Amino acid sequence: MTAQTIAQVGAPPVIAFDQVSKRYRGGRLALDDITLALPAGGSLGLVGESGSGKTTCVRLALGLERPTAGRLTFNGAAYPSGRSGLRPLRRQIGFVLQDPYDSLDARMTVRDIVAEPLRIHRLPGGRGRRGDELVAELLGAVGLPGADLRSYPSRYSGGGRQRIAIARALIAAPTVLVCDEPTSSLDVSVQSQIINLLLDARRERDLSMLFVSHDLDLIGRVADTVAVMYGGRVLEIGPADLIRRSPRHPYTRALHEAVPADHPRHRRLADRNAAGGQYGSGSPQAPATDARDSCVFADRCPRAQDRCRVERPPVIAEDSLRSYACFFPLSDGLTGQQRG
Amino acid sequence: MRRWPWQLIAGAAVLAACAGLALAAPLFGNPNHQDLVHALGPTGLPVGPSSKYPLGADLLGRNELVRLVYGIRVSLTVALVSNATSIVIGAAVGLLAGYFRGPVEQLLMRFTDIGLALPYTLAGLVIAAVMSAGITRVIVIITVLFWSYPARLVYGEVLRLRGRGFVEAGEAMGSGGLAIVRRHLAPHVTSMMIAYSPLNAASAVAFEATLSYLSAGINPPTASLGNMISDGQTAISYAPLLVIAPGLAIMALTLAFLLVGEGVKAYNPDLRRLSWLGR
Amino acid sequence: MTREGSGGSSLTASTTGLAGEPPRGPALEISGLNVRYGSVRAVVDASLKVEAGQVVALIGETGSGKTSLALGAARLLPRSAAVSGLVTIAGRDVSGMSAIEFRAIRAQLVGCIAQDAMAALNPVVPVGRQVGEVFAVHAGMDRRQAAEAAVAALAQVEIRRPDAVARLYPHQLSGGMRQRVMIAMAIALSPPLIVADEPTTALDVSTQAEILGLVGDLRARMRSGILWITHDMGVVAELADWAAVMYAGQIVETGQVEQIFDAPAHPYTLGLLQTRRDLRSGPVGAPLFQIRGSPPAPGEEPAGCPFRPRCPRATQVCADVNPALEPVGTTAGWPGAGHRAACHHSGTWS
Amino acid sequence: MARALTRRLIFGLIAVIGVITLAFVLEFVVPGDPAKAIAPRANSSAVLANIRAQLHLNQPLIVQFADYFGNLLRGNLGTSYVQHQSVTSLIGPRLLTTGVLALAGVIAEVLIGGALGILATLYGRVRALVGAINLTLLAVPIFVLGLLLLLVFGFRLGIAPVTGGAGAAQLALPALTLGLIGAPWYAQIVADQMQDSLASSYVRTAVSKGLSDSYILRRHVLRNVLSPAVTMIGLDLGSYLSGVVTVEVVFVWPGIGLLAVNALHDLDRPIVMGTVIVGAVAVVFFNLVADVARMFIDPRTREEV
Repeated sequence: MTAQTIAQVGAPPVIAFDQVSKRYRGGRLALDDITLALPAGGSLGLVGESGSGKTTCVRLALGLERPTAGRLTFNGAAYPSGRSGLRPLRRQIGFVLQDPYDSLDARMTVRDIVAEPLRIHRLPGGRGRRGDELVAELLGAVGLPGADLRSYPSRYSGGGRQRIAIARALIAAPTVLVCDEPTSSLDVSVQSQIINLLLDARRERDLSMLFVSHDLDLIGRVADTVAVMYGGRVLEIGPADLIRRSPRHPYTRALHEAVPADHPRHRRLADRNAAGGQYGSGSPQAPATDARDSCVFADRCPRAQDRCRVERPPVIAEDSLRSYACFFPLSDGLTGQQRG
Repeated sequence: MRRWPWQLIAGAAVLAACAGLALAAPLFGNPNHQDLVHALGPTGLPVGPSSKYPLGADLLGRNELVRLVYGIRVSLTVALVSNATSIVIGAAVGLLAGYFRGPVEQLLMRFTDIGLALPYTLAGLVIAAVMSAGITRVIVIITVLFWSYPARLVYGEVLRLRGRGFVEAGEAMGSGGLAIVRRHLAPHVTSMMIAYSPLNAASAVAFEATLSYLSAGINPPTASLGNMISDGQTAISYAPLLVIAPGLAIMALTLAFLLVGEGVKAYNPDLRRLSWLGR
Repeated sequence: MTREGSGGSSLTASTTGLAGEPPRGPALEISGLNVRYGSVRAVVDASLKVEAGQVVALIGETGSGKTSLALGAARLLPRSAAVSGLVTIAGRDVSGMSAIEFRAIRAQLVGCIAQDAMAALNPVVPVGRQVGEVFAVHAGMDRRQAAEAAVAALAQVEIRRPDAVARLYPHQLSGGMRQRVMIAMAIALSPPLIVADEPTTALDVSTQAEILGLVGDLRARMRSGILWITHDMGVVAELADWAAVMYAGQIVETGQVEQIFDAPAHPYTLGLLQTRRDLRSGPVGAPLFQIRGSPPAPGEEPAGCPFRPRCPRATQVCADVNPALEPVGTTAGWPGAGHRAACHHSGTWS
Repeated sequence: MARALTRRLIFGLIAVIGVITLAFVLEFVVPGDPAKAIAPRANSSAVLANIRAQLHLNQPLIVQFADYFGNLLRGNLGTSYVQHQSVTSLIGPRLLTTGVLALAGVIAEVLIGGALGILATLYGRVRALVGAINLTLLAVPIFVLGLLLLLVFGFRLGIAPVTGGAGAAQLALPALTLGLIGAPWYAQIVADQMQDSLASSYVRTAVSKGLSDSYILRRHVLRNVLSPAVTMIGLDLGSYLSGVVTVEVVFVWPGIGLLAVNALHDLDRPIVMGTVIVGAVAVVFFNLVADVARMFIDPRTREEV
């Protein structure tokens, strides 16, 4: 089964979205009735393309945004409002953001950056030598042994900066790790090193993890449960390997089929028929997210029928692990792709 | 430490010299002392440059050099004080408006709009009419007119910073509002103001001189580079030094501030420009 | 160049090519190319060939010099870059030409597709006109004809309602649409060589699939050689006939795509392949395969083989001698395949 | 787009009202008795009291302000204390004279500054020289430059007239003064924008299309440089139209600035108020004009909320 430890099976989910919607001031509906749960000790992956709403989920989880509808809970209790109310909750959440060049303050030394959570929550080590040791020890743990504490981020590569961000995320001993595309701006070889750091941290410190990415393969390696998002909605949730091998929602399969092959022999994108204009990105604008009562993927779905355009598919729970929102789901028979 | 850029050194040197002169002003003598016997020639015209009057005398027989030194002292004082006040007020308004959105922001920014809409020199004259001549008047005028531009600059910068990852990270770590302002916003705003203030000081020197020239700043008999020029204007054809000397002094002081500004900009190396064409 | 029948209908109404000569020789041939930025050597003595109608993938990570090589060949590097070495496009020695001389025929010789189409398109000029100006300047068309040719070019890259899209500005288009405009611009005069600098890296996976499909389709119709820069081995598998792997400014392996995937002869190539395979098929939560260490910083040139610090089988010779690009034993490779690698132990990897 | 413009218009109106209130309050703190300004020779206090009553000067400030604002809305700026003519009739023609100078000044600064900026960007050898010119022009106060030009071209060479007046010949020197004072700002903007544009990816694309340098400069670089320059032009036109006081005083150019300066000396409150209001309206108006112009030049600004 998943890596969920026995002790936590009955515990409330660490972070739970209950019919959450988010509409930004400009009228854009970023999230439309999302229900998701990060189980205690477990790991949840959100996968989707740009504009799917996955980053908005991260911003809600970090308390940077408030939902316009629905409820967000942390360990069962509702998210408090206001900075002081959120402070105890935020101490338990460590996070790693996407752009290593943007998430570190260029004017602060590496020591101050990593130790900032200690100073915010007035934990021992905020200042002085005790802090230096803590920071140095943590930097060693993330692959920067002997780093100059007084140096500035500008001296480090993208990978180096992401390691500093991980050290900062771990220093206040959080219980949850939230990662928003932590490696999407890094080279593939550097990505493996950073992901392994995150997986080690999760295992050694028994952290629950919310991991967001547009990379299907990466999500499948990092998260026990995967939620596929599109146009601000969750189209399918399930264990990582089932989502990959036998998807229920046509969009999930389309995503998998769009991933380039493993070997020239299994080449299929470059010869037109397999992916011939299937997604019709020839049409100018992004998917309409305000399609209230219809399936949001209807206008691009190869299996779409009239019903999909007039009625919103409810979320159907196939069993305790899998659910999807589609009137004409794929059955197991159709493997749909030749895997390399 | 990186080598100091030449502009910074040159500018700072000139400023130091002016400051030295300003402090040593009393040693040069009394700027208002009139020596009608020696300073004015038989026809009543001011005597030209000589050992006793290195820059000649002005129309009232006073030593032009002594008045020049006092003029520099006034300009430097005004520049430094009004630069500080206008930038502190402007930065504070910009920082508060940028961080505490909503009613506070609208109120402060509408005041900034008023400041920016004021007809520049005219408003200075109107305020001048309300206050008695002197250094305080000039400092008040410059502060009232100069704070709105840095406020707009800082407001824009704070809005950009709020969207940046490290500010949102600060908040997501649980940092309080004021802690974010103190730890993340203030340092960036400060370094921006350090780079802006030499330009602001240079404009202050020029504007003080302009106000005094329009007799809306520091009026005679107190020596100010501006009113020395307006006094000397009538003698422009036969004693041009009475206009050229204060004019050059103003330029030297302003140029010094500008060079310091260029030096500060050159000191933190932004990206060198690549170009695909051009010689 | 006037196009013979060759099945593919000529893409645009009339293209007056290079005084009527049919394309001769390979689309691109580079030998001994060096690119230097001040003291930093970005490309060291690189040689590469792209046959007509062939897609050559230039693989490498940040700082490997792949972009400097490709843009150096197309003479698109900033003036601060010192470029030397022989470059011939469609049989014409381009590196010998003066800037003015090259500029006159460059659009007919090489089309370029940039990575970030948003930045590579002028934000204040409608996309139609940016495509049309190639025709106006080089194909001797007037304003109206150029506009029509531009709309036709946009249609070629499967943009629906190309006439409406032609009037839009870059920021009004989606990522996929902008990239199609870039492609339309690059193939406007059906040049013998296309240089594409990671054109799908910034796109979503489904948009990337469409662009790869589109390029595959265009490739079949046009006889151009394509030099495709990427760091994604999946894109190489999908599109390339031939591949060249770059590390620290040097080409460390080159060969037919099947050979590279079946029998990689350089540890770095093997590392990239294993990283991707493990990512796609390893168990949930297990550590990912990783190439240990990190690439040398720009300007830092370690003695011997640049990959030595990260190589699991480095020996003394690797520390002393920087291996040259040598043919890999014909037994392991395909007959007469030209599979070459710069590694003292190239035969031991697959 | 309309929403963004109406928002800017409302903010502009608020700013103008703010300026009016500020000027009104300042005017009333001015020492000195306006009644004396109207009838300087009248010696009996009765006559002065009568004048004050006539002008409602003894009513509380708020009432006078409401009264003034009411007239303002009806376009009546009141009557000059000294010249006993309506403020509008006095300011009107002067506005035109200042307008001509403002326009000439802006054209001069755009041409000189633009040329300096383009030279500095394209010709490396000239860059240091242009930098020095910019610094020098920034360092010289406006009236010093004016006097220098007057000294050289007026007195010494006798080319330009030294007497005041608003003829074409008299326009040259003040316009040149404004042009030289503003030039460094434009040189800086043009140089920065051009360097960004020349280093941009879309210029590299243009080069890859085999377009000539001049074609690229004209069709690709210029439009990207225009947008920030237009904003600057809007700012300058607005502030110059409120009377380029200093230049008008130095060259005795009969514009609003000169009118305002004299009015201040004569404590002629309505005129001063009138010029301040015209100034504020000009600043707000031309900022809006610049915004609209920018929307035509740079389509991205159209959607900006």
